[in-house]
Amino acid sequence: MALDILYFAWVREAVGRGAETRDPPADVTTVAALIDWLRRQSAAHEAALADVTRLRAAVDQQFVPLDASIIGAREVALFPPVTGG
Amino acid sequence: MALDILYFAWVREAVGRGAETRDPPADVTTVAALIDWLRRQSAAHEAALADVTRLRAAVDQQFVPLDASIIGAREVALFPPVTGG
Amino acid sequence: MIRVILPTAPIDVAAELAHIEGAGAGAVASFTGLVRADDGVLALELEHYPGATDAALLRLAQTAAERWQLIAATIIHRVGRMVPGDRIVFVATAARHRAAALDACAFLIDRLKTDAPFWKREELADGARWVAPRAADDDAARRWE
Amino acid sequence: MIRVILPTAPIDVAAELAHIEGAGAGAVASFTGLVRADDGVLALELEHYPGATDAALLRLAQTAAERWQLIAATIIHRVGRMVPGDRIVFVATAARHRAAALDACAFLIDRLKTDAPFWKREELADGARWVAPRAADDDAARRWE
Repeated sequence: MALDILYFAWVREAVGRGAETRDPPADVTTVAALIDWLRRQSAAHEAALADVTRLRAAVDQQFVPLDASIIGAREVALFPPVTGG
Repeated sequence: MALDILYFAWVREAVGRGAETRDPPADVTTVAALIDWLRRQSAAHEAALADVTRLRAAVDQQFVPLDASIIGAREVALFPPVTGG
Repeated sequence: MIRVILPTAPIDVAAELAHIEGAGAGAVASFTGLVRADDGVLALELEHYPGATDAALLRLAQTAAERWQLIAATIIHRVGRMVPGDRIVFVATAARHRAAALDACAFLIDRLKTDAPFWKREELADGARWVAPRAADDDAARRWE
Repeated sequence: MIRVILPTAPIDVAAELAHIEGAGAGAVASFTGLVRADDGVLALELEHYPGATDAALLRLAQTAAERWQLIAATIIHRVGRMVPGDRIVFVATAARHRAAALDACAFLIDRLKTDAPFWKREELADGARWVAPRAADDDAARRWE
């Protein structure tokens, strides 16, 4: 099923785009599995998503841990730890 | 020796003036003794200064406890607990 | 009265303070974060997650409003490009008494550092870099738990 | 940069914030105390001890500046007659980081309640009364010892 994937900050720069729509296989059911799958899509993805300890995620705009489910999700965002304020 | 005595807030209202110059006897050496002596100067003083637990003091513009010395002081202020800010 | 804005234009603190003072509270606390002029930073770029940011700030303001019984709360976080001296963030709280206003203000700015999807990129003389999160920010945010 | 003023005219918080933001700090915290409109108070009269008040506020600001390494501190306490909605007191602190600015701001307003010679007199529909000190204010001031 089509999934909107968003990237922010240096993750966006490394992937080379801010958003893409992908259709991962049915066995990709968590954020962590999605990251693994995305890394195999291009060298830029591989470089951007290599170190999962530097990544945070949101599913349908809610912050979640990387083992969270993406089943039924419409939007997944991947980004570095936040640094606002 | 002439001493400027200042009153603030309801103490000022009860004494009936904001300032006066007095020459207390030499054996009046503390704020507490000064209060005792002032109470004998008029009915208004007696009423204003009757309850020492409601009084605070400053000697030469420094907050002090009532047992503080007034020897050599030029200015003593008597007032209720402060309520600023 | 909760007010959350993500402007690209400069933050008008005078107007914002007048607005929150108008809520009739006895105590208003505020915090303003500015781009520091003394770090060799030429410019600061604030990236955020549109939609998710607004929701996160609104949730934060509502949490503070309930916890401290605020009369009003304002969170304004600028996004886009800024230069030293510019205001990045402005938080204000209004309550009957000062302790509630002050604590809620500190809570909001601490949590904003960790709970809202903002990323800072600094432009320096020798290039640009993404600002790394500070462990102290996580500690500050956790003290409200 | 320490700034202490005891005006009889309204406090211009916009000008004061602009002034302290100009010190080049990364963090500015402020607190404004207002005459509450909801207590049946028609007017508030602020009496003070001229000379001693200025010295007490200056001492307070210097203590905070040293303890939190402030870049700037402002204390403005209005004196004389005010009406509901008017600002009674404005405190602002500027520091490199937010914790110092926020803590110093809370310290200043807590201590100002107990360490400076101000007395409030409220005018109500049924007459005027001198405001009694609150035990909570003493407790708040003591937490900084």
